[in-house]
Amino acid sequence: MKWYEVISTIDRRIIYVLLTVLVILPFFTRVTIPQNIMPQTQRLFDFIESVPPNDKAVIMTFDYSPQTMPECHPMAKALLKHCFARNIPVIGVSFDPQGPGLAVDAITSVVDRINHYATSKEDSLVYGKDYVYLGWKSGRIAAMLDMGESIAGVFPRDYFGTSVDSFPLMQRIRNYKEVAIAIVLSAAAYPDDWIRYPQTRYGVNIGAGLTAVMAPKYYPFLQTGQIAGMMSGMKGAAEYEKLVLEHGYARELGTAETGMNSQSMIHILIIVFILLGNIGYFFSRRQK
Amino acid sequence: MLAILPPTDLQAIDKPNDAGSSVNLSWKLSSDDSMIDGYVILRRLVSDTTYHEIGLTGRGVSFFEDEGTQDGQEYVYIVASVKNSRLFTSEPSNNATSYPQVFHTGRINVLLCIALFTAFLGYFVSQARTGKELFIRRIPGLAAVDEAVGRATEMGKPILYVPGLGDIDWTATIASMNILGEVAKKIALYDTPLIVPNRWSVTYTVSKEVVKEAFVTEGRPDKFKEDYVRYLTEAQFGFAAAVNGIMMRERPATNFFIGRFWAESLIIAETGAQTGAFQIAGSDSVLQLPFFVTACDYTLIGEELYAASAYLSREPLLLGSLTAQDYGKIIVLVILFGFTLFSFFNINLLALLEVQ
Amino acid sequence: MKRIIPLFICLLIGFSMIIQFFIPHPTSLEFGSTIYKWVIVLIVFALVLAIGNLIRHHGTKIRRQKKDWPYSIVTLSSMIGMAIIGLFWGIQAESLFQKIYLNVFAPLSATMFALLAYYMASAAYRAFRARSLEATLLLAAAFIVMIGFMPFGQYIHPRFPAFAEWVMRVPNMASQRGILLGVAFGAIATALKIILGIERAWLGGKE
Amino acid sequence: MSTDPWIWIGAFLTLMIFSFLFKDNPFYKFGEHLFVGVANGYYIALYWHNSLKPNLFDPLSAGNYLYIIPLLLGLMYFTRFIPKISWLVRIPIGFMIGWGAGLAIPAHFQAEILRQLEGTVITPESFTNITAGIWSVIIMVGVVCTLVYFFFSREHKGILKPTSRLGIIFIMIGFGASFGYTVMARVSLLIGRIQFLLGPWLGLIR
Repeated sequence: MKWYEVISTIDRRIIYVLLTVLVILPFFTRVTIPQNIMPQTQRLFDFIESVPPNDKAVIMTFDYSPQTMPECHPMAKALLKHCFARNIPVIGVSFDPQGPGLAVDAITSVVDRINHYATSKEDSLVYGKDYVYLGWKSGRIAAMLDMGESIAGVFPRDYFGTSVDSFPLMQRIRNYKEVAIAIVLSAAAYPDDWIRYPQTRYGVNIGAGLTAVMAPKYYPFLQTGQIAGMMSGMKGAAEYEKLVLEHGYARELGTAETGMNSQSMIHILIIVFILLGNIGYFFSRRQK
Repeated sequence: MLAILPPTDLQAIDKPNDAGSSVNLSWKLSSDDSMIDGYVILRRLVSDTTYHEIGLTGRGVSFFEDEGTQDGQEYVYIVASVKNSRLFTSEPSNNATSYPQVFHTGRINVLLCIALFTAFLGYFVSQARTGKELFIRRIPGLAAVDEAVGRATEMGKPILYVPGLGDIDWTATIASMNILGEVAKKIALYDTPLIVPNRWSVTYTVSKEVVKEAFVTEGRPDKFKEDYVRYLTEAQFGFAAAVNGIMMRERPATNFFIGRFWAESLIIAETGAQTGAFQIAGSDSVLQLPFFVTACDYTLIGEELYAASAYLSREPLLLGSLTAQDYGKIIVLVILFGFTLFSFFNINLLALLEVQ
Repeated sequence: MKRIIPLFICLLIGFSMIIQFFIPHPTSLEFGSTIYKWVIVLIVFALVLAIGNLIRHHGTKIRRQKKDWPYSIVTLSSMIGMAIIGLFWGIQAESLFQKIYLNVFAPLSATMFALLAYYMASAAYRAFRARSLEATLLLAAAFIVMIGFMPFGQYIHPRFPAFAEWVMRVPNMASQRGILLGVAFGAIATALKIILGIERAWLGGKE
Repeated sequence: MSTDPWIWIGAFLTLMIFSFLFKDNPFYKFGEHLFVGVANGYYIALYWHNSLKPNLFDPLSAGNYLYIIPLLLGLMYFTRFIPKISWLVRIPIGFMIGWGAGLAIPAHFQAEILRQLEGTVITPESFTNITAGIWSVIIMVGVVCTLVYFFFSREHKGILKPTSRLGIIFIMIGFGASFGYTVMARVSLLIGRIQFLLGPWLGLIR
């Protein structure tokens, strides 16, 4: 067999093995491929930068499921790190029933890490003062509208069953007037509802963290400013992680960076194989 | 403290095109809009004397929808600017009553479209009935159907027909059932086994009926086997896993993937390509078509899927409807060019296309 | 009779669903939701037939000891087991039913989904060959987008990511719209033919 | 390494499905058959609790006799086992097909034809930014040519030939772009599975 026949008829199993190795490799090595920052990610970051500390809160909605976790989970963690580092209180909610488990995981892992390094009581994060997670509510449109009147009215108790009136944070943050931005983390078209209802009615700012499949749908909203900023897919999450790290808000990059490296590797692998196939095809046709 | 100006020109009307229980309010913003905290909306029955608060909005908003009215009751509204919990109220609105509507005027364009298209369809179908010869261009994927069936017969292997993963409310599934009927008729003439796996219980009952009727039509009801049409599972990826299993173990010589598909499209098409089967795909799922194009021998793209049953059966009535579809597209082109042209003469017709 | 009655039912329901779209009155909404509830009931009845088919398929396999018959036991026993757990012990959160869903159903489903990454690679390698103008364009567009949306895209040219986005936003969108418009006409014509009884494969084709 | 038996089950099932990439084998066969069984059991229980009980038995026992109609229609499915009246099975089928078709017609006109047209028409505002204007012209050309490709009742000759050819060019560019973009989205699913295996199961990564 000629060399060009070999490279144009590589067994698929060889591709599969290489692909598996390349996905796993970045988890154990520290090669990082430099990132460019897409403008929508920068805008979201800049927005959070502009929120004054110890004042208005950020609402984060955890509306993704385990399947889209590799994309949305690191977004949530990077955002939490950013907010906590700047002393911006965070209120977590979910309108997707699969959200709570993931929300609790994201919040506790970020909080534990920060408190682990905290040197004083002021440095450490306190539940109910710096952050709360209110849990899941059905009927999301009605709920997100009613939160404009009173957040505590929609969520009288938090996810763990404690009355929210007992939290100093919730005594201060009553409705959207005390909310700087609501950031929707989702694999579905949830930002539509946020734009259509609470934004038109209460003028609340909307940010988004969406899967790569969903994101292109929202470019027009970015253009009009209805969405203040957006992370799209794992790439968006990795960009945000990088911004958070560069500004000294975190000690290390998160999982999206690793995932992004795996993703880049796979892209390069596919490109290389397509090229090999075409080179082989080109030469074998010339022979005929 | 300075007095704040209230909003003016408060208008209340029944919300149009709805099921009742809603009144739309609109007003001119207060001249002090930039200084206030927002607006409070209050309401009373005409027969009543006190106003009750029913909602509030942010500043810069001059519209409110009261979704809690009783149909047939008369209401009066006032809107107030709010500053530091003090209210500065507007003049009362006109009296308004909500009631449900019987016809949705915002959808009249859709109704016209349906009427027009039905008329086209009726006209061309009746033309076809009179025996007028109708042309249809060659569609490579469909021209290959005979070859595909013949190949399986020669090899003595089964034919796999996946009617998509959409339930019966996806029109692509209905189109797929029509194509299945034509394919099954061709198969009925030979001794080739057929496998039709289904994801939905309803499509299972329909495809079973379609295949059975096809065998009856060709005069071979005895050849039909209950096992030809199977139910697998409703789980999207469970279905894909089981179809992979069928392709690996029963080794069909020809695979048809026709209907509505989602992310599983490439999983099954690529497995089929690895078994060396001859593959014809057809779908209206724009996002899945690229995968079928790369992994299958022939792909029916978009509307070709809907032309297939006419193409295969050559039945004049069905061919007639293809002509109607083409005229529909011509009208679309005319609208596209016409509206663009008019808009440059400052006649904006886009509102005609809006549906509420 | 055997054709007229089913055709009439089909016409009646189809026509009422169209009319229903144009009437905002509560009565019309209630009609729509009642029909929808009936549809759900019909789906369940059809499911009884469908599950019957599945049981018979695997039952025959086991009885005749056809190739791979032991796996049919896996399907039937896991189905019956899961159904019993769900029917008698409930399906609420934290139940055994949900536990099995999360730890058996979900990983199986997610892994099948993940196979796509591999299949994309092998399909691209096999099919993306510059055989014709069309194939070359397909290949080129895929290349541009794959490189442009990755971090290394900017090193080829600083404007490369923007170009990739343009390909998505302009030519890609144009072709998608064109396909969608065609599809809509095909779908409407098919649905109309079904309601009007012109297309009747489900009744056995010709009269 | 995990001590939770559920994690081990999840990990083994994950590996069973992945083994299919090498070739069809007993592990995959087991995983596949278990998947079909568990999924069907899952939906049986779900349909009972969420569909049949609230939509048929509850209203019937509450004396809402309108629900005898779906009950009768549903029972007609079973007439296919009785040759004499087996044609009755066509009644529920006609009901379902009619419902699906009727629902689809206005929806397609609204969401696909009218809305897509609205997005494609060019207006003077499209040219407030000159490059954006040029792009909207290209989009319109692409839409028109793609649509022409789908003309069935005419031979693609004369003016139709170059336009439909340009149409297929647009279609292929669109397909390529769409393929390339989706690679990115799907790889993250694989990364999710790998993270599960390396993290919760093997404990090799945090």
